[in-house]
Amino acid sequence: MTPLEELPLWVAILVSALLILGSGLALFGSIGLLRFKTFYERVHAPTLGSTLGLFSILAASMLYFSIAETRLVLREVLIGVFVTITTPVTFLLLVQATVYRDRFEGSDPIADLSPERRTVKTPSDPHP
Amino acid sequence: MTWADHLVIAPVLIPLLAGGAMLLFEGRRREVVAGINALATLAQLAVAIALLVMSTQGSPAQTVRVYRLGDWPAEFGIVLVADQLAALMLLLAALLACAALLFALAYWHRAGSYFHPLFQFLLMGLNGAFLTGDLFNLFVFFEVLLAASYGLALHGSGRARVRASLHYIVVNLAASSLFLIGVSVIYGTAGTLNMAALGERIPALDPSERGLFEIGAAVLGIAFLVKAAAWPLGFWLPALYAAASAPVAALFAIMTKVGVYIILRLGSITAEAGGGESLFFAEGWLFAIGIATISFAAIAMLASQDMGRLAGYSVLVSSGTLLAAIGVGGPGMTSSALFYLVSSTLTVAAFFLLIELVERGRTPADDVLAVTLEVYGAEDEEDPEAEEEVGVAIPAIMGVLGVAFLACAVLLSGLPPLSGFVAKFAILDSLLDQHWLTVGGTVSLQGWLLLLVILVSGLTTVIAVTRAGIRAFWTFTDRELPRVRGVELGAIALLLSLCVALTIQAGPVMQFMRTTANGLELGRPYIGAVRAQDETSPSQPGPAP
Amino acid sequence: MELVISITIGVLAGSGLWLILRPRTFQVIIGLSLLSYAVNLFIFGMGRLRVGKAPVLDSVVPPYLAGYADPLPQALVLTAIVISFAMTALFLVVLIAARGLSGSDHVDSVEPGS
Amino acid sequence: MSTHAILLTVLVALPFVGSLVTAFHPTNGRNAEASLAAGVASAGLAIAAFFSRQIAQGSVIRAEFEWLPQLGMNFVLRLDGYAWSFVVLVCLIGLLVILYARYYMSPEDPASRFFSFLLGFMGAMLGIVTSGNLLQIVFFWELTSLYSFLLIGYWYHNQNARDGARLTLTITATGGLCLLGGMLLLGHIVGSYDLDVVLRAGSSIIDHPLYLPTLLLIAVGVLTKSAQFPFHFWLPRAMAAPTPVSAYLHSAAMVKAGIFLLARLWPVMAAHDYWFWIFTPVGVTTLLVGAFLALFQQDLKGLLAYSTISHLGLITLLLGLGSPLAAVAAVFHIMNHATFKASLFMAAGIIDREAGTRDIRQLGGLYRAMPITATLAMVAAAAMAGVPLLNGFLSKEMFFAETIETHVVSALDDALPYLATLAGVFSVAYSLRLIHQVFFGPAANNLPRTPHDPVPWMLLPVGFLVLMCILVGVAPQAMVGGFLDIAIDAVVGYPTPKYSLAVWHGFTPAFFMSLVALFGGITVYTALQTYLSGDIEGAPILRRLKGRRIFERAVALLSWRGARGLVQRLSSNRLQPQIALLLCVALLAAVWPLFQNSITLRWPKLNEVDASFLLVWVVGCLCAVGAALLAKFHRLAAVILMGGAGLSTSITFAWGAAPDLALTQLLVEIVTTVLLLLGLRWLPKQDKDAIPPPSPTVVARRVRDFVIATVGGIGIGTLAYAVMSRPLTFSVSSKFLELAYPEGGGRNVVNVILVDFRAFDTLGEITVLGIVAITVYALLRRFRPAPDSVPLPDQKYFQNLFDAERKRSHKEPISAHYMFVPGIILRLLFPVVGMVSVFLFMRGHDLPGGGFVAGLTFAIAFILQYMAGGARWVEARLTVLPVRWIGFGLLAAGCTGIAAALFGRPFLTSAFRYVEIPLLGPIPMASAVLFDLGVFALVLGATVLMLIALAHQAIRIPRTASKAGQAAEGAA
Amino acid sequence: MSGVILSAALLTAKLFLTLAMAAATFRILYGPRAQDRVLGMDTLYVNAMLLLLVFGIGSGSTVYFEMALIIGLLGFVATVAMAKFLMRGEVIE
Amino acid sequence: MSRWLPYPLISVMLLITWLLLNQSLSLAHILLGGMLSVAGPWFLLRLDAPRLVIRRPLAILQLCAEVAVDIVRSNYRVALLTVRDKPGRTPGFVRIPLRLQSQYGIALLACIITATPGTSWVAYDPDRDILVIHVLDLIDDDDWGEIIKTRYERLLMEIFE
Ligand code: NA
Ligand code: NA
Repeated sequence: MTPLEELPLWVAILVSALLILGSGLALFGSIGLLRFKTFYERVHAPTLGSTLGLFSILAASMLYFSIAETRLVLREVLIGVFVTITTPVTFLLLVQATVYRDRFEGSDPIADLSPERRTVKTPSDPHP
Repeated sequence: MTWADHLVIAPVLIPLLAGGAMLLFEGRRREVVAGINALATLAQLAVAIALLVMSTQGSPAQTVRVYRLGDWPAEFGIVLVADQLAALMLLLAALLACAALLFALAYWHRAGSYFHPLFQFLLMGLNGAFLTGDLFNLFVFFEVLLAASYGLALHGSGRARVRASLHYIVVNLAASSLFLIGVSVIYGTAGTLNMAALGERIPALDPSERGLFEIGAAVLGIAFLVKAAAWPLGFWLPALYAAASAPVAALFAIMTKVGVYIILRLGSITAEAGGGESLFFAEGWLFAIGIATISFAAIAMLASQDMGRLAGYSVLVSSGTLLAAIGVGGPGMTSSALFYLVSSTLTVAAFFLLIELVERGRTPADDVLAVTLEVYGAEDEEDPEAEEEVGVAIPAIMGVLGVAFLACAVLLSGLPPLSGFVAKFAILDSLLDQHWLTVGGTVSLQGWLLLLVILVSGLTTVIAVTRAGIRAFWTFTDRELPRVRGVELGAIALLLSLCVALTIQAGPVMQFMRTTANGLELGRPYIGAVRAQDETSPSQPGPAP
Repeated sequence: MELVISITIGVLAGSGLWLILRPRTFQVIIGLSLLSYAVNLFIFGMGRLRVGKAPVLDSVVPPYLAGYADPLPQALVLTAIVISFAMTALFLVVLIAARGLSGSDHVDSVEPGS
Repeated sequence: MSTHAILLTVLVALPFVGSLVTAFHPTNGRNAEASLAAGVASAGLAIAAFFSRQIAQGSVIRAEFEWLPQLGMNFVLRLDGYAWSFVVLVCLIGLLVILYARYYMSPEDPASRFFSFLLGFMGAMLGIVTSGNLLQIVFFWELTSLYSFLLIGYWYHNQNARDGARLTLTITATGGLCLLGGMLLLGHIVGSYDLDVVLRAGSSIIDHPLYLPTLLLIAVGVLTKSAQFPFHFWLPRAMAAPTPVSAYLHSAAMVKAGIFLLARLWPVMAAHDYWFWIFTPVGVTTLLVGAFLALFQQDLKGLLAYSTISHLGLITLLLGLGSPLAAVAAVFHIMNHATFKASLFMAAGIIDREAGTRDIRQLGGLYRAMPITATLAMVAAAAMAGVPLLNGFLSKEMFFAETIETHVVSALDDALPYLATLAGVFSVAYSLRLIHQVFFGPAANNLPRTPHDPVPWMLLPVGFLVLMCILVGVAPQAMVGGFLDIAIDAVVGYPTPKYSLAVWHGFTPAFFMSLVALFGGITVYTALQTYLSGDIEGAPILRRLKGRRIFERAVALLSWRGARGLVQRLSSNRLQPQIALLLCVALLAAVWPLFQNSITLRWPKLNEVDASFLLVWVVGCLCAVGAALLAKFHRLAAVILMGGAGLSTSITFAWGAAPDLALTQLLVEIVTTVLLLLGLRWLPKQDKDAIPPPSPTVVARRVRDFVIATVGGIGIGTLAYAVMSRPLTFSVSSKFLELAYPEGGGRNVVNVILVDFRAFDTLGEITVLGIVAITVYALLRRFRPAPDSVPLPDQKYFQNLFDAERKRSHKEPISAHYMFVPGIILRLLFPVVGMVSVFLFMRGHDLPGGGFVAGLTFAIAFILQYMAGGARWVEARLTVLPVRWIGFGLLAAGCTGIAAALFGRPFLTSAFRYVEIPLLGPIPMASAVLFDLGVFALVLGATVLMLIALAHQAIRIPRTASKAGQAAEGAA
Repeated sequence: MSGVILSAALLTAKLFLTLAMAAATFRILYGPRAQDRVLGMDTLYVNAMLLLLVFGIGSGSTVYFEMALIIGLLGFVATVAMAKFLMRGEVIE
Repeated sequence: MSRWLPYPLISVMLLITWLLLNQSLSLAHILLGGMLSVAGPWFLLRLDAPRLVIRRPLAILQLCAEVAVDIVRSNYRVALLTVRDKPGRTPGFVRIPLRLQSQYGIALLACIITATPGTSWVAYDPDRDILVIHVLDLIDDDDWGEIIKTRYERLLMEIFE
């Protein structure tokens, strides 16, 4: 196990960059979660953290441990895979639930979709 | 180790394995499960008797048997300690269990699911709490017995039970939090959880640590007082016991005694460090709380119309009497308190069983929900038993029940000729003895207070119980005769005849209590035995073959 | 850091206590959970805080208390977590049973004023 | 053991044996039972006769049995002259009453119960008089109270009988308890409870500082038992008992127990002014009040009852005077009163039975109808009035003579002769009234029955007693001289005071007092005759002041309404106050040690604060406070926030070097959230707008709760800080670290503690989980939802409607369109999560993980399938037997522990070694792993059981509801 | 040098992630609707997982990996349950 | 084969998972992992999971590459939006008829769409094969439908069908 100080500089810089990129994306995502006006928009924000943000930090971790332990450390891949396949389950159900709830309250956001009308724009916040 | 050495663990293991084995049946084959339960209960009785006998033989050091779980030294492993007091409590629990089970087999075990495993788990919790020599392990066994008691209290469901249990659970969850806080502060200051080691560690604490330790001990003490249902922490008890099914309530009669037992045990272990005072209760508090509990319960008995509640409050009276007696302290008083503990527990249990039989003719069995809903895992299983009549109406039944009721009334109020009188007399006599020794031929205010409160509580018990008895037996409404099974009467007879035996054999029993109380003095034999384990046989490293 | 943890324990406990004093069973169950967090942290803290020295032995650090976090409170907390989990589940079921039987989610199974 | 001791024991034991035997007789065997009872009484008399010579010589017979030697309470029987005389009295009157009762009781009455109780009472009474131990007296004393209760309540279908029984028991039991207190003190003053020791104590008792409290306590016992003012009122109420009981218990025997004891303790306690000042005023008041009230009774038995009270007052007064001669008079009057009063009660019973009423106003001219009864009653009444040549006259004259003497210089003592004479006047008047209004005057014509003399057997006991009255009255010395000597010697000791048992003492002041009483009585009766025949109930002045009424009101007030009020103040059935109290008490307890010890808090090192973790905890605190605020109206938000707080806790654990904790906390968090959500389905909708604004009391309660919560939070936080900020100087944990690997075979010390060092905790902990799971299951089997939560949730109902219009219907939730994608992913996750679970299990011993975590993880794999496809879908495909898993887990963990015992090691001793396996190399094998497997199985089973038991309610309830609906339709 | 850079980066990353957690917490607190809170919770979990990974790098210890793994694999379960609850009113049908 | 190894591909993936979890290639782990990987899919069979067949394994790599690029690009775009929202941005729903039939394919598509910031899966109607997604910044009406169909659906169909 190599202590922090003895890592090669390039590794340190790379790891640091990945860490800052990843955590920065996560932060952006969470800020987006706060700032976007409607739920359907907010859903997009956290994916920053759960995709590229996550991958960056995983990469940082893999890199760091591979160098520090002088062997190939790949188990972080698992976290990436797990998150990538589980996130859709949450989001699908959550968005679907929101659609239902909106519909139940009389404002079906996708009611107007039809073979003729393939997009519906929702510029303003339906629930101020 | 010989097999006899393993007897100490048996009271915990038997119910554990029995409970586990019963679960393999998934609630089916009730006869088999009941059989396992009966065997396990009898086995526990046998073990308890054996331990009791063993605890009275040999030198004082030999009477305290220490069992090192996992073969780790007592200092950091968990030990079980079976001394006379523990053996006595084990025996009491086993006896109650026999009676409660006998009673339950007539009807109540069919009133809901998993009565038998829960019954055994409750015993496991009780036995573990009596035996363990480790504070945190005590917490675990408290939780075992509480969890099982929740299950048993809810046995049969119904609105009253659920409501009472809800209160019981919340109060006890809060108390468990206090328990954890207390235990962890004790660890955080003294660095050990072993009770015996604690007794030795306390004097080594610096003043500030000592202060923190005492805070932990005080918080822990409150948790015990909740278990003992002391005023003002025990209002959940009467409703719960009144709502619980009869055999469960009877078995619960010993639950408050667990709190009392622990207070006694820890008080004795820490007494030397505390300069003769229990560290868990600042001077006089335990006594004051006991007096308050008796007074409150005595008044409440007068105010209760329902027999179940009456019995519930009588539990509080007995709890309060014990707390006050322990608060007074001294070996004489302790031995009297132990006698009282045994007698009052048996009595209250008998009373709970009896009440159900007496009331059976009066109220339809509406407290048992008609079960028609099918359940998970079992196909549309209509509980056919729920409709079935219990027992037969015996013509002279009211007479038999009346005699039993009279016996209970006499026992509860401490009137002659049964053990209730002996117990009450013993406590008062010890009180005066102690005053004669310490104050020299006069009685302090404290003494007068206890005398007064005990006498008055006896009186209010007489008034309240007679009122209830007259209403039940002497008021003629065109009631149906209660349908009663022989085993149900047998269970009550067992408990009452134990009280009778206690009366007749009062001398030898009191002698036993004396030696038990002497063994508790300043916790020396207990601490000595546990510590001796570490010295004589250091941990044996290496694998077992 | 002890101060921060202590304040946290205090806030968790305070919130929990406030909730277990509330009249609705659901508030109580949330309160009990918060209280159990507070208590678990409390027990944990009784072994004193030690950052980054998990009691998982390695070949570098000799097995003394100076080198590792105190394992005993951790074991105690584990037990406490399990037990409080069980109790939360139990209380949940009791509260819905009470609600089912009485129609009310008040802790006394009776709506106040009725 | 000598023959005497055996016989003495038999004397006391025989009635109890008889009582038991009788109890098992058939209820209608009057003859057999009465014969048995009479046999017992006769045997008692025979034994007494056998002892008479020895007793007459002044010796004391003792029998001692060890009972409770530690407390100085042995079973001691002690027969001296005084006790002997009471034995004779009790047995003799008992025999006569039994004989009488055989004919008195109707065939419908359950005779076995009656005679059983009567014999029991006789035994208890004999027990009192032969007790050689103070506490034994109390013991039998309370027994007599109990039998009295049972006998008064014999005809319990009668409201009067029930009330009378209860009243009697209440008063006499109170007295008994006081007596117990008094005896305890007395025993401690003397240093022994043994009566012989007490009677030898000399003046040490009256010199003791606790003499007064002892005396007061004993006095209450004595005065209640002997129906002395102000406790007298139970006795008239006790007249609801069958007449033989009144004759025996309430005139001859039980009420004499108090006086018996007074005389018993007289030698060692009377020589003090307190004694005089307690018993004399009480005695004289009772004497007067009883006599006065007796005159105005309309019930024959009521008159006799008040007369009894009055006579008991007389005896108390005599004993209270403290002079030996007064004591002699008292003992003599005890015997005389028993004789004439018992016979009068029996006569009253005969009249009641024959005429069908006991109302003096309705009765009249019975002399013609029942001459023998009338004659006997007249003689007995004359004895009661103190007519010369009858026994009552003698003792009454002794009484008058004694009142004239000076005992304690005081106005009361001076007034005694006048008060005594006044009482005598009343006594004559009521006796006269009894005779005149019942037997003479115009014959009653509207009686319920036609009266005539009863069978001779019934008259025999009355006749015998009346004969005794006459014989003693005419030839006192010859008849009872010896008897009285024996009794008195034992009380007042040697030298026996000189007293004369002559019929004629000359024209003494006492004789004139008797004369005044006789003529005064005649005058008073003549004056009041018409008034008394009128429509009055009770005495003119005291009518309003009815002791019983006052007492009953007081008892009702105290014991019912007052008690209820008090209990409502002192306790609460509601949960919130209980919790508030608990918290306050706990806070108080925690603060208390601060007064004795100073605890210093160290100043925090703020520079050590890690900003990022500060933020984690800001998040945690926000979540906690948010949960506290939102739990009422936003339940889901509260669940989420609770999860947030849990996550923060979890991160703290991770940060504080407790990865196991963090992992466990996290998984528990997840499962708890799912559980709570499953439960939310059954809670009522909480509408914020429907709730009225809080009332001032609600606001006040919230303020209170806020204060408690704040103080509690600060308290716990401070305590935590105080402990954490100082070093842990000593800890057993160092041992765990040292031994974990070499002896426990694991590197993860926490896990080694859990499965080895403290595996017993873990065993208990998993048991808790198992118990809770089966409890949850059992309770949910009986689950009955509130009516408003039975229908489908709104959103589900609405969606199903919406989908039904547009989409293919689906049978299983798994094939619903919204589950199309999640369903496939969730199913794929099952083996993955299972594998991770195995992974966590395997590495637990060396790295974070272990059976518990693995079990929870695997349980979550199941939950996911349930969420994806619904309960029925999963159970059709996977065999889920959670209860068995729990059972297996417990057995596995338990048996692993037991295995050690086979090798002679204690339970749970673990074995650890490397096993060399070809190709695979050394594989670590620890028996603790097997234990952990049990943990795994149990946790898995318990978690799954709880979740699916809850989940099943949602599918069960609609089905049952629809079934019930079909049934209702079918019925219609 | 490496140590300085890495420490600074770790500190920044931790700060960013905890700030992100705080932001998610505000979303939970303010809602406005249940689904927003649930979304906040999911974000909170993801951020916590990232924090643990960063913490693992910082401490050089591998014991935090499991926790991150478990959040990654199972952190969604609570959220899914809530989504299901919001959608159907029942978590398990 | 199909009886003992109903889902060979999944078994392989599970084995890889096991080895990754344990960070080990020791024989013991391969054996143990192998056993678990064989046993796990039996449960899938019980749970009626559809068979997983991959026609063109190499297309997966292509897909991965494209998705990776998309993820990076959209991360950048959305990150900008979170800091400074574009004034004229119009979010909206898009209806996309799908030809893709494989359940795994659709699931993977869901993963991709979710993983790409800026698009999110809203609803899928298996009866009519219609997908609705939400787009954060709806630049052109037809753009998104085409992107999904050409970039992902085609590849997915190649892989799974
Ligand atoms: Na005088
Ligand atoms: Na997306």
